[in-house]
Amino acid sequence: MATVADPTIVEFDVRTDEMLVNMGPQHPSTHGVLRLVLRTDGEVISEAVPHMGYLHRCAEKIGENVTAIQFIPYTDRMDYLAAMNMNLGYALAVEKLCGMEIPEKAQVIRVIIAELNRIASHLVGMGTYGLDLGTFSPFLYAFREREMILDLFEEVCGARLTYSYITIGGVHDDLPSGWTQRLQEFLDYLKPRIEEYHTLLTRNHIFVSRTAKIGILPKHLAISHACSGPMLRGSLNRTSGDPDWDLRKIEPYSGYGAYDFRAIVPPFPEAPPESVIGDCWHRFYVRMLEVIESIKLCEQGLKRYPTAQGTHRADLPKHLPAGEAYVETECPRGQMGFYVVGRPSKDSVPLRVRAKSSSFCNLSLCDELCRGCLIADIPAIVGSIDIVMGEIDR
Amino acid sequence: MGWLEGRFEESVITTSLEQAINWARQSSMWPMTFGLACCAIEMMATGASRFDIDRFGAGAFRATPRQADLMIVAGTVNYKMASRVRRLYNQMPDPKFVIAMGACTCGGGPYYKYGYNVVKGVDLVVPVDVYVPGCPPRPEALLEGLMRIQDKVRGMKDLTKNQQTDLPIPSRTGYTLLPAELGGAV
Amino acid sequence: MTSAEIISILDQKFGDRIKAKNLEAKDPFVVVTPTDLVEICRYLRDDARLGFDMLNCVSGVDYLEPDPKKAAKAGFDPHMEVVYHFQSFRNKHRFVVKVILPRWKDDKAGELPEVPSLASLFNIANWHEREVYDLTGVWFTGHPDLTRILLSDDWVGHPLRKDYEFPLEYHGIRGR
Amino acid sequence: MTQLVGYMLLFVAVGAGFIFVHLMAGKLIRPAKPDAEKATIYECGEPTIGSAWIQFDLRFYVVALLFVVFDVEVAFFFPWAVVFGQANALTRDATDNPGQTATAQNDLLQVFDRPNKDAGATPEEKEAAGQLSVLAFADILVFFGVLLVGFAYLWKRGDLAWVRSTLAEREPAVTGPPPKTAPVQLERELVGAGHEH
Repeated sequence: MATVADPTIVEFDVRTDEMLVNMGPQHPSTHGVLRLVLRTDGEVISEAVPHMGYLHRCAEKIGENVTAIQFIPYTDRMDYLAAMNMNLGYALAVEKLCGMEIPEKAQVIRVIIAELNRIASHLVGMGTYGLDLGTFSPFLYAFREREMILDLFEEVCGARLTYSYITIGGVHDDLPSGWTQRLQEFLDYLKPRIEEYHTLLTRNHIFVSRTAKIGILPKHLAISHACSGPMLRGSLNRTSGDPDWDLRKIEPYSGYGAYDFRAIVPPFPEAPPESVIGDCWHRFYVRMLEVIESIKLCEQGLKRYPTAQGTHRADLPKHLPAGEAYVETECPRGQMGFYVVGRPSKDSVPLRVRAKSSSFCNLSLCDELCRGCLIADIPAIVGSIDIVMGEIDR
Repeated sequence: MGWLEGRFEESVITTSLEQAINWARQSSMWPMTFGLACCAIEMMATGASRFDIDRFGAGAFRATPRQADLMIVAGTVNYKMASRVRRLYNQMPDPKFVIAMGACTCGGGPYYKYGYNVVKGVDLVVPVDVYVPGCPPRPEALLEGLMRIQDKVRGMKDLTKNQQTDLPIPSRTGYTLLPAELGGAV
Repeated sequence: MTSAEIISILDQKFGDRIKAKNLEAKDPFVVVTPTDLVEICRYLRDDARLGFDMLNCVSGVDYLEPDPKKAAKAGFDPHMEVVYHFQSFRNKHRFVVKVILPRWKDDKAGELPEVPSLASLFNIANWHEREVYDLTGVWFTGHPDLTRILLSDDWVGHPLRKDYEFPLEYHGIRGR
Repeated sequence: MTQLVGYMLLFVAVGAGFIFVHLMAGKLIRPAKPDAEKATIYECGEPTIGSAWIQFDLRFYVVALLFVVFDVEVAFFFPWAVVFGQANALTRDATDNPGQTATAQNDLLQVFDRPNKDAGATPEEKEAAGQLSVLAFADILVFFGVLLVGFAYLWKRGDLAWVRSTLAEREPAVTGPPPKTAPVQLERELVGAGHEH
C-alpha cells in the first residue's frame, strides 16, 4: 500500500477491513423496495450501489398488448403518490400522437386536479422525510391534510389513490356540484398549515443540522445525470443566471402558460446559514415552496373553471395513427416522459409505450452523493431524492 | 413447541389461561413494515391518525421481522422479490400470520395476464392467513383483515391441543403437502 | 431553435452520414448509423448553438409483427430501433436521434445487435442503456458494466421483444 | 453485621427470583419452533455479503476506552456528592430544611462519640462541616482536573474527530470538477484497507 507523505495518515495506518452492508429491499427508510449495497469504512461510506427491479411490474410489456385507453390504470400504478400527473403525462402523449384538440374546460380541470395531486404528493414526501430523520409528528400532520385531499378526489372519481380520472381526450367526468366550493375551503384551511410545517421541520434545528451541507449536488453533475424536478432545481442558482427550469414554464402544456406562478429556484433568503445550494435542505425547501405555488395554481384554476367553454371530454379517435410522440410533464418528482409509438396498421393498441421515470434518473446520483458521508446520512440523502419505486421499476 | 404446549386436557384453568394468552397475542399484533407498492401508501394511511390501526394494538410497525408477528404483504411481489419475502417470513418468530393486502398479492391483480415478472399471488411463496382484496384496498378493508386475523388468534388452542399453526399449501401452487406417512412435512 | 435549423446544422457538419431526416413527424428526428453515433452525440452536446446536454430518455423499440396473418399489412419490416431523446438545458429545445438496427446481429438469432455506448458523454446513459439491454436486448459496446438493472441477474431472454414467451415457472414459483 | 448481611442476601434472593420466574414463564408458555432458516442472519431480506467479523477500525476502541474512563470517573462522584451535600446541610441552620439536616445529622455526626446522640449540631461541629465541604470541593477539583488534562490531550490529538475517513480526506475532488474524460474508474486504494494488493 502506498504510504502517503502526511505522517498523521500513516499513524492511523492500521489494517481495517471494509464491510459490505445491505440496506436492502425491506428497510424503513428506503421508500419502497430499493436495495443499497454499502461498502463502509467504519462509519463512513466508500460506495453505495443501488439495486432496483424489486417492483418491476412489466408495465411496458402491458402497454404493447392493451389499447391506449386501457393503459391509463397502469400509469396510475407507476408513481402511485401522484397518479393524476402520471395519467396527465400519458394522456398528453397519446393526444399529441393523435393530434387531438382538448376543450378548454377539460384543460382547466386537469390543471386543478394535477396541482392538487402535487400538493398531496409533496405532503407525503415531507411526512416520510420526517420519518426518515426520526420525527413522527410531521407524518401525522401531513397525512391529516392528505386525507382531506383524498376525500376531494374520492368525490371526483371515486378512488383514493389510483384514480384513472384524467383519460385521453380530457377527464372522465365533470366536477360534482359544490366541489369547487369545498376545494376553496380546503385551500383556505391549508394555507396557514404550511407555516406549521415550517416550524415543525424546515426551521427545526435538528432537521437543519441533519440536512444542511449533506448530499451536495453540483449543477453540472445533475445535468449530466438528466435530473429534473426539485432534485435539479435544488442545485440551480438564479443569481448565476440559471433558467427557471420548470416544464410548466418552459414548455407549457394543458394551458399552464395562462397561469401566473413562480418556478422555485434557489437562492432562498430564509435558508439557514450552514446550508449550501444543492444540499438536502434546499431540495426539501423547493418542494415546500412548490406546495404554495400549487395552491395559487388551484385557485386560479377555480376562478377560470366556471367560464371555461367546451365539454369535459373530447371524443376518442377510432384508432391510433402511425408515428410516435414523446411528451414530458412536470411531475412532483421530476420530468416524467411518455413515448408512444402507434402501429401503421389501423389498430388502437400502440406498438410501444415507454415510460421514462424521473426518479430513475435522480436515483442514479445516489452513489455520487452518498460517497464519503456517514451511514446516518443515507436516509437523509435518499429521502431528499424523494423516490417512488413503482415509477423507477415500472 | 414450548414445554407446556399440548400437555394439558381442557379444564377450567387451562382454557382460561389459553384465553388470556390469546387475548394478549391478539391485541398486540405487531405488523412488520413491508410496504412494496401502492398498497403500502394505504397501509401508511391506515397507520396515520384518521383510520388509526393503533386502536387494534397493531400500530407498532416493527422494521425487523424478529419483533413482528404479522406480515402485511402490501404491494406486488415479483420474482426478484419472492425469495426475499420467503426469507423474511422464515425469519419471523412463531406464531406468525400473513395478510395478503391488495389484488396483486392475492392473485397477481392487474398484472396477471402480461406480467412476466409478477408472482401470481403471494400464497405461492408464503402461507397466507387473510386475503384483503382491492386495488388498493381501503384502510377500512385492511382493518377488517386485521380483525379476521384477531378472530383467528382468539380461536387458537395452543395449550390444550398441540395445534399445527402452519397452513395447508394451496393446491394452485402445484405443490401438495404429502401426509406424514408418505414422507410429507411432519 | 426549431428542429429544421438543428437538422440543417447537422447536415452541414455531417452531410451524408445523416442517413434519414424526418421533419414532419411530431418529434422531428434524424437517423444515424451506429458507427457515427458517438461523434454526432458529442457534437450535439458540445456545440454552443445546440447544447444538448441532457439525454432524457433512451428507448429500445422492437418493430416486429409476431403473428404471420397480420405481418403482411403491418406496414414495416422487422427491425430494431434505439431512440435517444435529447433536451438542452441552455437553449431549452429538444431533438431526437434514432439508430436503426437489425433484430439480431447479422441475423443469427440470439446475437444481440450492437450500438456504441454514450456512457462516456452522459452519465445517465449508463443506467438507461442497462435498462434497454435488460428489457429489449441491445448490446452497448464500451459500456462500463452492462448488466441487468430491472430483472434478476439469472433471467433468460429480453421481455420487450415481440417474440418473447413468458416463463412458465421461476425458481419453483408457478408462472402460468 | 449479620443484619446487614441478611438484608443483602434477601435483596439478592428477591432480585434473582423475580427475574427467574419471569424468564421461566416465558420459556414454558411461548411456542418454540427453531429451524435453520429462522436462525439465518437478518439483513433487510438479503443474504449477507461477506462476514461481519472484520477487523474494525482502531478508533472505535479509542472511543470505547474514553467512555469507560469518564464513566468510572462519574461513579466516583456519587459518594463524594452525598458527603458534600450533607456537610453543606449541616452548616446551614436547621430551620429552612429540617428533613435534610436531620438525615445529615444522623449520617455525618453519628460516627463521632458525641455526648448526646440526637442533639443539633454544635457551633464548632457546624464550622468543622463547613471546612469539610470546602476541602471536599477542592479535592474533587483536583481529581476532575487530572482527567480533564487527559481529555484535552486526546481532543487536541484529533482522536475525537475520528469520523473523517482517510478516503474522503485524500480525494476531496471526487465530487469536484466535472469528469471531462470518461468517468475514470477511481482505483479504490484505501489507506489501511483490508485488501492485500
